[in-house]
Amino acid sequence: MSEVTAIERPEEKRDEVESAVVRFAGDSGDGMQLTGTQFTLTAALAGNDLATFPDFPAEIRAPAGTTFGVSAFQINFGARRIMTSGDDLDVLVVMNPAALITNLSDVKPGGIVIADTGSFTDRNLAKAGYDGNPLDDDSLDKYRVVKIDMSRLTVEAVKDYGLSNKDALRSKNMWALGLVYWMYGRRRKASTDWLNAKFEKRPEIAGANIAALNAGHAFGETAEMPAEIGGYNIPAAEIAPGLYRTVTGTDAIALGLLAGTRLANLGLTFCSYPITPASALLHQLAAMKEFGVVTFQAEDEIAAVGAAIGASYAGSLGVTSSSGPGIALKMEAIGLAIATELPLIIVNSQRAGPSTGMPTKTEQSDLYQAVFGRNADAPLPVISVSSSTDGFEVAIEAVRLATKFMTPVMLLTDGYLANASEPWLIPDMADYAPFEVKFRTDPKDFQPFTRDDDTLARPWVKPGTPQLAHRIGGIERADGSGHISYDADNHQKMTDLRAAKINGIADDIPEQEIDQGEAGASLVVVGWGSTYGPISRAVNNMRNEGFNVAHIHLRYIWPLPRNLGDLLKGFGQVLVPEMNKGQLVTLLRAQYLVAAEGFNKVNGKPFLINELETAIRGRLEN
Amino acid sequence: MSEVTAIERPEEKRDEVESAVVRFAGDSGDGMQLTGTQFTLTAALAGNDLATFPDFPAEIRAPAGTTFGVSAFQINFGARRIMTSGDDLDVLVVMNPAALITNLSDVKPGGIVIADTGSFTDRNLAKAGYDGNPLDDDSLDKYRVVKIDMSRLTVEAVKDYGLSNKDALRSKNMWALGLVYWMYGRRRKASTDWLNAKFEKRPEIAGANIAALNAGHAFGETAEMPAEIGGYNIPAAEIAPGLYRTVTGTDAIALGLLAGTRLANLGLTFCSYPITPASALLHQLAAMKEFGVVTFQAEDEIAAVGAAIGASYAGSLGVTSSSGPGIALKMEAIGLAIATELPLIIVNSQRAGPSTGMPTKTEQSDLYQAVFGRNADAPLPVISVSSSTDGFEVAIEAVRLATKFMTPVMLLTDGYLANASEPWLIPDMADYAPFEVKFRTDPKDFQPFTRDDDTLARPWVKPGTPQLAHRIGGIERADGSGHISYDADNHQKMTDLRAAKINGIADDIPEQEIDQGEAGASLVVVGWGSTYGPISRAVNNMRNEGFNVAHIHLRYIWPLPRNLGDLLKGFGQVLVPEMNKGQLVTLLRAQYLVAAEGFNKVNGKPFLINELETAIRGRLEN
Amino acid sequence: MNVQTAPEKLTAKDYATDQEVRWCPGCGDYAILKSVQRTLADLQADPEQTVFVSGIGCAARFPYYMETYGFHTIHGRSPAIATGVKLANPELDVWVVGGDGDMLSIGGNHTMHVLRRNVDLQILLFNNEIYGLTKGQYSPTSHIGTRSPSTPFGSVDRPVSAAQFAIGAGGRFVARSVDILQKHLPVVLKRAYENKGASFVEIFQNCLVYNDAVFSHFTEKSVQADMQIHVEHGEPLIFGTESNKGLRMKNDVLELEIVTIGEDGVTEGDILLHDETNRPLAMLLASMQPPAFPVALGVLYCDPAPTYDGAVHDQVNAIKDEKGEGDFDKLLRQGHTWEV
Amino acid sequence: MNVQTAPEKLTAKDYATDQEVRWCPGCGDYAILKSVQRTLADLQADPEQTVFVSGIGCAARFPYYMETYGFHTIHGRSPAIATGVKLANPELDVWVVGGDGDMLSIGGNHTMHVLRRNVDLQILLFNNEIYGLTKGQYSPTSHIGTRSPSTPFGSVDRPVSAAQFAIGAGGRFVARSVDILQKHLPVVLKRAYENKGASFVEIFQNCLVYNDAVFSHFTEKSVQADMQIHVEHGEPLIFGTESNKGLRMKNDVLELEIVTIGEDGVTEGDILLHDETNRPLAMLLASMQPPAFPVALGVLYCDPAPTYDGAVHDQVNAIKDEKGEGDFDKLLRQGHTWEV
Ligand SMILES: Cc1ncc(C[n+]2csc(CCOP(=O)(O)OP(=O)(O)O)c2C)c(N)n1
Ligand SMILES: Cc1ncc(C[n+]2csc(CCOP(=O)(O)OP(=O)(O)O)c2C)c(N)n1
Ligand code: SF4
Ligand code: SF4
Ligand SMILES: [Mg+2]
Ligand SMILES: [Mg+2]
Repeated sequence: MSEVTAIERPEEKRDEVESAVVRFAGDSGDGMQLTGTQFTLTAALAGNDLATFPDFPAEIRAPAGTTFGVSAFQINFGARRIMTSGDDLDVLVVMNPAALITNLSDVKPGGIVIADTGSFTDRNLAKAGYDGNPLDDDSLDKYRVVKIDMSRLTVEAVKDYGLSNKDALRSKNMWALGLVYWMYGRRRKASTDWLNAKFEKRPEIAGANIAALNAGHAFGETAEMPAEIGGYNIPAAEIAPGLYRTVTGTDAIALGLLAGTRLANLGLTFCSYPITPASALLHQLAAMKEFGVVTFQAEDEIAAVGAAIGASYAGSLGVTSSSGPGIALKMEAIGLAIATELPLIIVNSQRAGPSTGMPTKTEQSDLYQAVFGRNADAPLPVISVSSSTDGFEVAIEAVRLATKFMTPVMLLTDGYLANASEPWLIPDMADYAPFEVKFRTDPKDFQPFTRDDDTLARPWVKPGTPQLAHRIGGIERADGSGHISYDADNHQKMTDLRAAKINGIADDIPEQEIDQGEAGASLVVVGWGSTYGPISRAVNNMRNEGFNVAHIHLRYIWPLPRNLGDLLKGFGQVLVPEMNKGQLVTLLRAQYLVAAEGFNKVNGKPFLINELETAIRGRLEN
Repeated sequence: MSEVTAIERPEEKRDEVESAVVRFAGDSGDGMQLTGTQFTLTAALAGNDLATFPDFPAEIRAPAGTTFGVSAFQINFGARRIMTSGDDLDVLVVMNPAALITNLSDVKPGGIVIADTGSFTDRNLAKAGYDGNPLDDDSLDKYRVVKIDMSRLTVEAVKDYGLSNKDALRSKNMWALGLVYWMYGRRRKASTDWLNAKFEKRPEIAGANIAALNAGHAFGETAEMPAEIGGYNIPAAEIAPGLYRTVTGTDAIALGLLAGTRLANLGLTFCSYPITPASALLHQLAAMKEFGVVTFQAEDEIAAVGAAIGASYAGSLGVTSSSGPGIALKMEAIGLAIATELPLIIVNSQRAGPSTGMPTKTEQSDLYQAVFGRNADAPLPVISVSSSTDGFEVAIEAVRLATKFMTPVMLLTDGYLANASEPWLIPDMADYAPFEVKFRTDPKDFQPFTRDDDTLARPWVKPGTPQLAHRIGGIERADGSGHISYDADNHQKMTDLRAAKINGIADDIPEQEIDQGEAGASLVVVGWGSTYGPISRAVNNMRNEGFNVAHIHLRYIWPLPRNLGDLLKGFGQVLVPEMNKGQLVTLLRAQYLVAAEGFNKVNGKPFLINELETAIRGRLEN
Repeated sequence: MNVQTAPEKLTAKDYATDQEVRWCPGCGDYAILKSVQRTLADLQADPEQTVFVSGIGCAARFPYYMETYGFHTIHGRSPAIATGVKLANPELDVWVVGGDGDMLSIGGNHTMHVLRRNVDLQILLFNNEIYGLTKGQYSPTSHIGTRSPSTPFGSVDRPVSAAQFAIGAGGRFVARSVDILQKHLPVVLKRAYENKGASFVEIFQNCLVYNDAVFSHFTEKSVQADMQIHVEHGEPLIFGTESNKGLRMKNDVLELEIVTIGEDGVTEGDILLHDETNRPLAMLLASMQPPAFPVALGVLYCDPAPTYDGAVHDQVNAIKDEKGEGDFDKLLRQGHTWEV
Repeated sequence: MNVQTAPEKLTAKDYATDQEVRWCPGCGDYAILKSVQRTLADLQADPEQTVFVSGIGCAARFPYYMETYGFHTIHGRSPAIATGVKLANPELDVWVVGGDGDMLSIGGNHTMHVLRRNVDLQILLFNNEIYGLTKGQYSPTSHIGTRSPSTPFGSVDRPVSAAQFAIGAGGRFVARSVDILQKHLPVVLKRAYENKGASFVEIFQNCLVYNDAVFSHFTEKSVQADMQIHVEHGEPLIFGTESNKGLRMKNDVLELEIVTIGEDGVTEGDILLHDETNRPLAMLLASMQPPAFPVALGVLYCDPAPTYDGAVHDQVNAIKDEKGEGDFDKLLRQGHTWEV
């Protein structure tokens, strides 16, 4: 184990590395999310590509120092394209013993662990479940450990600001940030600007935080780091030029829903009930009132989807959002939207289940529910988001499909994407073709269930339209008139039409493309949703190693792209990694009778690149 | 068209026929269900095998004479094994024009139509949508029509009882019944006994009804029937000896649930919310209080399943029941039962959907919902009822599986089975091995999530048991202790265990047998649920015609019997008829990669034998 | 609520569709349908600005018979769906129709929340104390001892009182009438229509098939005068065949008592005046039950408050006024951005 | 409710599990937990005959901390699940615990029905006027203008009053207390426990993370005396630092007013006595709000009625008595049978 020493080192002695994975971990009260966000911003400004993964505790505010109160923020940033928030850590910063014990196993052998020795008190060690102090024994021998009393140094650094000891310690995260800034040769300006803006009305707080930041930076610069820990340099990545910002999946979906309704020239009525990790979307949209967005926090999920259906009936676009258990509650009402053929979007932020499960952990286990989870023959299109930024495009597509085909659309995202952020090349809305909704206004030959020849969609009529008063409902409707009908042949016909309408969407969506590799490769990895990053990187790595492997990633889960069957049949093997017990794989096998094989993991965490590489290698090396 | 003539005919001149299909149809107020039930009873007493299909109007009490107010009851009875209520009708009795117009198309060419001319008034003809009187033109030429003024003859027959004209007419159904009794040489005693008992306190009503019954019978006997309509004789079927009664699917499930809980030595707490066609089960069990059955009509389906879960938690067997839309609402709570591993039975009486759909029409379209319709990886066993009497065995099996494996069990039945009745060889409960539940009482090493090695079931503990106080819940539970756990590996392990437990049921259930035909036949028809009757008859007919076809009928939908894959792979073709758009077929294709083909129908009616024969022939004759 | 006058004078018939009405002959729902159609004609309500939303049940068939926009939805959820309609377009006149099962059993929660939020719509609860459509099971309003297919030995649960529930839930307009009161009901419906906010109207409705005459002890012609009290704001609470019975507060104990004018020195001046803005009074009136008391009909409570849909849109508009109409390009670029 | 005495005298600690309590430090839930444990110890309740059932929310974590049987279920459904527990085993003592979101938002309907049915259990509603667990969205009890992540510009919907809702729904026992009233709360809990039937207790609970001090205008030490009135059956409704303020009925208008004893000739004899069996009074007390009125705490309403679970089992037993214990073989053979 290394000790902190005091060797002066000129700044230019920086190693260039292609990318790095850094995680800040500490108590919920330590401000780790803020720290990570600042680091992210600065990495982006330095031109790196990046991906982040915030990890909140399940408890609101767990007692300080406990393992279940640990909050962490991970960032993978680099000079190349970054696909995931990173498998294992180059640098782990821990603000207390609980953060060390819960995060250590993710550090690479030889990786750097920076620990605040000031917080390694007997009390905190006990709370974390340590018998002795791991900084004092040989248990950390496989890592490069930097032991710094950040607590003391922070208090020292901010002593001019007249803060209580407790308040002074609150800048500790900025001290750590300053140090890591130094390690990667980062500029502090964006963060100091942000601190000044945030604490405009409390300049002493701004000052203290900046002082801590500078002190941490100075600590690195002025040579108090162990010899073998140098400064690193991560050059800018090759990134398409343009204006960038970071977005989480939630940000992107919120913006995409708004963009979609603008392209459709529709009002947006967003009706939801809070649930982790879906609530963030409600929060985002609730703040967009100047765009005329109406948000409604209903009494429960059923009322939320009901109100969304009512809004669509009234001529706005009803959108509802929840996570697995809440989506389950909505299914009966979604059946009504299917029966009455009204547009509706259901956003499902999947989380680990069954039942309450692990609300703060990610999973992709609601595909079955999305495709099959309703009473009777009740098909609807299901589309999925594969990265944080992708949410924007997918949300627009959901609006387009819902309004063009007069159907509810299920949009699948997950807890990982909800919180993870990526840099986003801000789109120019002029590049998007509008798809304005044409409400029916012509009374001539109007019938509520006469269909468009092409799409099989029925007309959408705003109540209030002269001469078009009509009635619709959930009892089977006569083809055309929409009157209640118990006629045997009519039910057969309407069931067939509903199925044909949804199947017909396959002709409206793009054919499936291969993301990487060649058609007919020895093995194709088929993914959907947030596994995009790790699969993409793993396949890339394997291809670089010379393996004949390809990657197909599905946006459209139902209906499947019409060329997919033929495409899949051409590959030697089909491997389907999912963060569930094997759901897409069931669909593919049933549809195409291809011997697709599942590769499954449900531990609440995204796939590691490494796991995927091993799986691919295992299937190709035999 | 034939006219009623007056040729005297000795009773012995009866043609012997193997089976016949008779339907009584009239206004909701005409007592058709009673008539049918009486005819059924009498056929059973005559030793025929039989199957019935009552068909109620969707409206409670539609205005008299309308087409949507028509109520009908069909019975297929014969000297051979009867598998269905019959494709097309040998005899249709219509009490008014609306009954004629809505039922005529089901009559065989050359079949007999018996019409009450007294009800073919201009007003009734208009209500039914007739321009002229079909009894007076040539529109019924392909049938043998018996025109009788039953109304007048009934009033005549009962005139001694001092009833008003309206009340007198209420016996018209008995007049018709008497006539049909004569046609098939049936004894009237069971019906006259029943009438005397039913109207014990109103002897004038009993007398009038009996007089009408006798008059109808006498009408046939004393020769007023058209020449070509003879009396028929349908001998007794070869039926296993024993004591019989008729049961509907609902009766059988109610009795089976009670039998199952008695075998398990458990209380039965049945919690439901009314919905067609599931309500009848609630009604049945509500009347069984002397058996200690507790029934609870909850405020909605969610409360119903919730209370059932609470009851199971407290050590009784919680059972809930509904139809598609109500089952959808229960799914979130079923996830809780899966997570906490409590026994629970969910009976789903499927009906036509989506949404409200056609509540009074049958369908098998909730298989997807049953197998896949929950958030997250949430497997549970699904079993299905294939005939009215089968409900008894399947309900017992549901109790056995739920308690042995500590799991919710979904039991699928449908609207057809709910109402249709069959003769039932009353079982001797001594033939059933008890499977008494062993509640955990031993505090030694007790943990709520320690599993049985064999079944992987966790222990069931009754609250109130000394020294076993513990907590369970829907957040992921630590293996063993059941404490809240967000641990990654624990979630993986528990998810795997939950799946393994349900998959393990495949080792506990019988291997799949072939119902008819040989393994490796050119084509196997794979069915489930209430299609048993028509498939069985159709396959039997085709085999008699020399086709090399087999029939497999699944009771266990999930997990599937462990030999099923191999079995299916041996057949030339696999045809899966379902009253849905193809759901079991998806499961079979995904599980076994066999090129099973769906044969689907969703018009709210059971398959016709004929349709199935055509489908089989089409696939084997090419 | 927007009263928009249609070009030509509409009659009750203009609000009827061509669909055959499919309730049991003699069902109380027919009378209510007639009253509603008459009321809309009296108000000259614009059929095309009018939406009837219902759940499932016999009562919930209502929209099919109204020549307006109509949405027959799913069991219990009509208040929620109607809330969405008003959120998307507050200009529409929305009527919500359903039975006691629909709105108080499965839908009780949505009813509570639409009331407390005070969404601007009219709720017509057809209370027949039974589940008609599903063939006669008892409902949460059925009196104890109701024999029904699901309670063959009589129900044992205490019923909920629709009006008291509505008041407790925070409803600002609570009224009552009876299907066959063809003069009274339209007046109540008009008041409901005129009230801005959630107007809750309980209509006692006879299901002659499954619960015939369950209200006859106060609805039969012969007992109406003595078993009904028609309350009117500001008027004394008088009833009885001879209009000489009245309600008075018992001293200090917060209980009503019946007194007879002209007996024991009681004069009309002693009789309590109905104050429809007085919530505790409304609660007392709502809890009166025969035979001890007459059933209170009319507007028991009306004390308007701002509506939810109004407030939602006011907030949106206020923010638009404050921040200006949203600039989407700016929104896309909000937060920290950088140029590559 | 069965008070079963356990062999040895149990202390509050005996009702605590070994699980680390995971509420935010300083959360009002801690105080409530302590009160409940103390109450059970005072009552010497048998832990093994006791079941805590909860939904989801911070409050709903409660069962994990009670060394009794416990079932942490799903959001909003605990009253229904608890009903099932009582149906299967009426001997168990069941406590239902949840937050304002759990029991009044998603679970409002079940709360209503468990109250009107009068299932024999105790319902503890921890009202913090916020969704704690999901990080601070407003709830149906939040006052208008509540800023929260889902209402960044302030909520616009009118809140529901838990106690008024419970009374309107037909609850027979409605009481209130405050997390930090460590003397008052156990007394109320004991009354709830002793009441046979659904006992509804609203506990004002401070969520210091998302809604800190929302009740401080009546819970802070300095204002308690003037802003709280602790009601007790048969006792005059007196409050105030100097115990000289009291409630009186305004003449005839069914409104309460505050009077000062010793002023304007008011004597203690003029003060209204609390009658916990008087429902309209309970409603009036429940609706009092600061600053005009103090908040009424204690047992606002208690008027026991037969319990649902009791009646269900009585009916089963009555039928068994009448018909004899069911003979299953006979049942199998019931109706028309025939021998082949
Ligand atoms: C989710 C769901 N559960 C149950 C039903 C069955 N159902 C339809 S209407 C109804 C109750 C009808 O009673 P009420 O609302 O009082 O109306 P009424 O028929 O008496 O007018 C029920 C239980 C359904 N359609 N959907
Ligand atoms: C079906 C479902 N919907 C939503 C949620 C998310 N959820 C959990 S607790 C909660 C509300 C918590 O508020 P409250 O009941 O007042 O309890 P508190 O946390 O304030 O004690 C919500 C919305 C869930 N778990 N399940
Ligand atoms: S069942 Fe009752 S409520 Fe329904 S239509 Fe018939 S009479 Fe009316
Ligand atoms: S969030 Fe609020 S209610 Fe929840 S534990 Fe923390 S302080 Fe308590
Ligand atoms: Mg009703
Ligand atoms: Mg709360």
